[in-house]
Amino acid sequence: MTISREDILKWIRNCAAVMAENRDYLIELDSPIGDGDHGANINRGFQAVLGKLPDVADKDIGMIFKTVGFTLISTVGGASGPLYGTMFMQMGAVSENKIELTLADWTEALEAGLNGVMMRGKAVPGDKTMVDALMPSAKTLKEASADNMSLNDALRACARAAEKGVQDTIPLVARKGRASYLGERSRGHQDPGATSSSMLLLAATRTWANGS
Amino acid sequence: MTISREDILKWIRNCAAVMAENRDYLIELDSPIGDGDHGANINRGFQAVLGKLPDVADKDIGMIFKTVGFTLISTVGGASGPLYGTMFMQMGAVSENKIELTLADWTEALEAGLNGVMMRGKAVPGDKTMVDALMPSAKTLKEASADNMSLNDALRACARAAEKGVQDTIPLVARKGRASYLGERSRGHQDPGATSSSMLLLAATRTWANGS
Amino acid sequence: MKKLINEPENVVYEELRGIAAAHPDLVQVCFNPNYIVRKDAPLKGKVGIVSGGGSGHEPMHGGFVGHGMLDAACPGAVFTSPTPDQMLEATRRVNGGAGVLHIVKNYTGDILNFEMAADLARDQGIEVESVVINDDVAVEDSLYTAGRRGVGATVLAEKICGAAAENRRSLKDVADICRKVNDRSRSMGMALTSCIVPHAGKPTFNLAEDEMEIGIGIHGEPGRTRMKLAPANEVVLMLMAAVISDLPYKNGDEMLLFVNGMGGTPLMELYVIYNRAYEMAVKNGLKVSRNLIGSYITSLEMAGCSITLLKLDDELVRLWDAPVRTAALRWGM
Amino acid sequence: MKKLINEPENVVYEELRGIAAAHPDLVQVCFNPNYIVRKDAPLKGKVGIVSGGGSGHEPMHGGFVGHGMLDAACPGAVFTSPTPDQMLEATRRVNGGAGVLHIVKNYTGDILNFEMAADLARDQGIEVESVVINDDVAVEDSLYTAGRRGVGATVLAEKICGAAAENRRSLKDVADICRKVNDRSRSMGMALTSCIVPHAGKPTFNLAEDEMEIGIGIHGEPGRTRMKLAPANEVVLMLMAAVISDLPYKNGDEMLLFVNGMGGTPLMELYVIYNRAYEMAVKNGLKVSRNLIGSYITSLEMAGCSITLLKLDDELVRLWDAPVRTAALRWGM
Ligand SMILES: Nc1ncnc2c1ncn2[C@@H]1O[C@H](COP(=O)(O)OP(=O)(O)O)[C@@H](O)[C@H]1O
Ligand SMILES: Nc1ncnc2c1ncn2[C@@H]1O[C@H](COP(=O)(O)OP(=O)(O)O)[C@@H](O)[C@H]1O
Ligand SMILES: [Mg+2]
Ligand SMILES: [Mg+2]
Ligand SMILES: [Mg+2]
Ligand SMILES: [Mg+2]
Repeated sequence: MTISREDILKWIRNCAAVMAENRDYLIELDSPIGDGDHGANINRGFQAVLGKLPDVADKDIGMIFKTVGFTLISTVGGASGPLYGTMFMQMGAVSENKIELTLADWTEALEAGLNGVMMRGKAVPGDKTMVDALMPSAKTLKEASADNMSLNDALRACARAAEKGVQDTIPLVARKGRASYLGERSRGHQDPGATSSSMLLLAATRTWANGS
Repeated sequence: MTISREDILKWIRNCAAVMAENRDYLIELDSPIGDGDHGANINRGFQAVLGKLPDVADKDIGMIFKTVGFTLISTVGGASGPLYGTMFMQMGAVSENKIELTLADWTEALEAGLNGVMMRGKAVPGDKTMVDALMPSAKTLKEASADNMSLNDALRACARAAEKGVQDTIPLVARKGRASYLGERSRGHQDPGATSSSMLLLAATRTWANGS
Repeated sequence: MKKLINEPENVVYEELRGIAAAHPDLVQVCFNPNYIVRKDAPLKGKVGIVSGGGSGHEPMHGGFVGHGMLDAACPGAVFTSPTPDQMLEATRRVNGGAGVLHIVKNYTGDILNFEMAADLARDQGIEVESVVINDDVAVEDSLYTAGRRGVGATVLAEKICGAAAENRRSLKDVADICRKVNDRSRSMGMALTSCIVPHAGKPTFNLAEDEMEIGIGIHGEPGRTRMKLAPANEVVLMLMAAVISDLPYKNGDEMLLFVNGMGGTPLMELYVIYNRAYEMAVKNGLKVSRNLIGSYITSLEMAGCSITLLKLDDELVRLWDAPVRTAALRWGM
Repeated sequence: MKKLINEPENVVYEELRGIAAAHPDLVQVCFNPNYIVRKDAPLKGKVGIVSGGGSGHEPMHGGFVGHGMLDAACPGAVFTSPTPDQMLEATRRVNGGAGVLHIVKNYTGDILNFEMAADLARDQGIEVESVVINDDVAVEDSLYTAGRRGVGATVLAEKICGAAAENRRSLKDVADICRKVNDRSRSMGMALTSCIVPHAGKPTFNLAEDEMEIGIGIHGEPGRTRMKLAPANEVVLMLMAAVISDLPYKNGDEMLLFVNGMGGTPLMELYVIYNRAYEMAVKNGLKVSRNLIGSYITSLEMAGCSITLLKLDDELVRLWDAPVRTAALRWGM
């Protein structure tokens, strides 16, 4: 079972829908420990991505991811723009010339994306950032790949890992991003970037696990 | 029965007490149709007057009134400062060299004070200003004088007339002072300056009618 | 009451001490009676210009004392016009022998106190002219009432008259120019929120979350009408329509457009307002060749704005452009 | 939400149009990508200075574009750092051959986006130096976190570097001066109220009537601690004590004291704050020889203030005093 170019496009369109739906929720999460814009930022980015998709609908998946990344970089701003932008650019770099992805390809892409985020943002797990959702997801996928799990099961495990990562950010004291200014006061709040990351992964599961 | 210099000093001290007591009430009246400072203004003035009284305690009543007037002018500001200042200056002008006042003298003083206010402020009765309290009071005193009423009764009638004048400002549309900017919206509110005027006259009645 | 103050009764005093500490190169602050005076006053042969009014409108007037604008400013208590002894002392202090102009905003308190001060100064042999500013179209222009308030045009008149005085124009000339500025200016203001007079401790009026006041003055008074909150473009339409229809202008007239914040309005919003006001002026055939955007005549922390239009001519443009150096308005030096 | 705006998503666009209409003599406003650039850019042989950040901090940075200060400013969405394409275009546009300095406030978003832009600009052969401003003592200075925020010192650095660039100092020199300003500046801020991000529609945090936040940044974020409301003098004590104890200074040092309003604070209160801050500086043996008082780096309509101290030397004094002509800061020309 593989992920086709059509699946990828569908996923990205679903991401845009999920971000529009959760715009206000993400703003709310970003208010007590941030500046209340994460939902607006990421939604602005994905709406712009929607406008770019038709141009690349017949290109390879690498090109599609890079276009998403480039569009996010030039429309999101804030911390999450360059981070998600870099993530998709890196996912694109390892998906060059591919028009479908195996579970191993998707695992490699997500790992590359995570590494891009960490290289750019210099956050490590436990800093209370999107890394706390992305890292366990990538790890889970990798293990699933190694275990020859079905794509369906692997995606489900990955989404669960992301969701758990999000919950695990709650007790953390932030060391990176805007929440770090709050010191101890950042404890007890869920990280908005980790939340949006887990939404992206859940959207992938919903899109592909249903369709497969 | 006459009003002695001591009575005058006592009255003025009582005025200061009444203004301190009613500071917040007068601010409240000045808020919906003014700028919320009348109580602070007039209280600031009379507290300054208190400080000046010892210097003139042995001077004639004319001098005492002029000192009150001058002190109000230089400490109250706003519209009410020059108006009340002029009122006391004019009361002083007709009380020169007197060390006690008959009912006729007091009537003359109040009339002179009212004329000073009207000359300076150019308000006429019905404009919703302090004139609406002072004018009926002066008129009542004059009639009482003409009727040879007792000082006690005359003062009581005067205070009642002032109080009625205050109530009569409520339905008026202001044509002078800050309330005039509101046009029709000034209707239904009691004028703060008329209120403080009636407080001055009520204080006179309380001071002298009790003491006489 | 959320304010960065200590005791309400000390606000004006502490503010004046702050001004004295901040701008010793520009002004001297005198106490008892209180006034802020140009450091180099009196200037021999120059008309002195004195203004004043209640505090709470900062930077007006104290922030406008300096070269090319006011010679002295008299601050009263918050929203309370100053007393005649302040204006008298300031007038004596800035008289360089060419007389003194009093720029008076049309409020009963300001009028009466300045009137007394002018009488006293004249008694002391100082030539004094008074010009009353009354540019607020929100108020009916009537002989039988207190008439229109002085608002935004005051700032423009102070700048322009200051330049004329700096050019050593005569007292009569400077007063005539002041009247000209007033005649050719119209303003209207609005508020999104009330403000809290420190000694009162609570808002002067209460506005619901979805209401605004149109036609306010600068003392936190309620306006002519209360309305449902409207988008900025509709607010501009109301203010500009009132100003333009009252102002005697013709197609192609050159204008100064002044968008003023009431104290609690972010500059971002003032530019949004300016954007639409400028468009409307142009649409009405006006040529906006000068502007001023910022919080220059305020009502404490009130959120809101006012719009002033001044019809320019060559003389007014020259005087507007002339160098000015004050704490709040500065260019050309 | 009470704001003088139209649709929240159009605020920045309409504001930029307003700036374009208001200051055509000073700047040009470019759209898609958005940036504000000096009208006469590029200046041959002059180091170009570019800054930027989220909108909602006005007049920073757009109000500081002009002679003697910034060559270009890149405004992002409200409280959201701009995107690399904006900085790249601005950098290309102001490059007069002597290289371009990026003045970057230390926020993850600003850092990352400017970093990408600088990389792209270098790829295109433009020499770019970046200096990060991080003067906020409210935040712990740590290698393991995002570190201290850039706040008030940004305004001072932009003015001083602008003057140095105007003197045709080299890119290395201008960057060194920028680092010097940053090293010698410390700031701390506080809020009486939160603010409402237009697209969020409600306050970022809720403060009770008797509470304040100490140690805030400039994005409407809550601060380090929430406290009971205190009189101005106590607020100044907290801010000044934190700033002075962090700043390496000795008796007799010459200082610039910058009292900044957060957007909704009346000027009257800033002078009350200045009064006490000045007294405290003097009591601590500091010589306050320059100052800046006003709302220059703001958080929309937030009520509150910040205090910045910059330790001066002859070079910094000379550069501070040099002529500047921008919409928000102007003297000497
Ligand atoms: N250095 C970093 N590395 C990884 N993620 C980060 C970093 N800094 C911030 N983030 C993520 O970005 C999110 C905030 O994004 P957003 O609100 O859009 O940007 P900003 O903080 O500039 O307003 C945080 O919740 C966090 O997950
Ligand atoms: N022209 C006038 N003639 C008589 N009284 C006036 C006039 N204008 C105002 N007043 C009185 O002054 C009162 C307001 O005084 P105050 O609040 O102290 O001054 P201000 O209006 O300057 O704030 C009004 O309530 C009114 O009674
Ligand atoms: Mg954010
Ligand atoms: Mg009043
Ligand atoms: Mg008043
Ligand atoms: Mg942000």
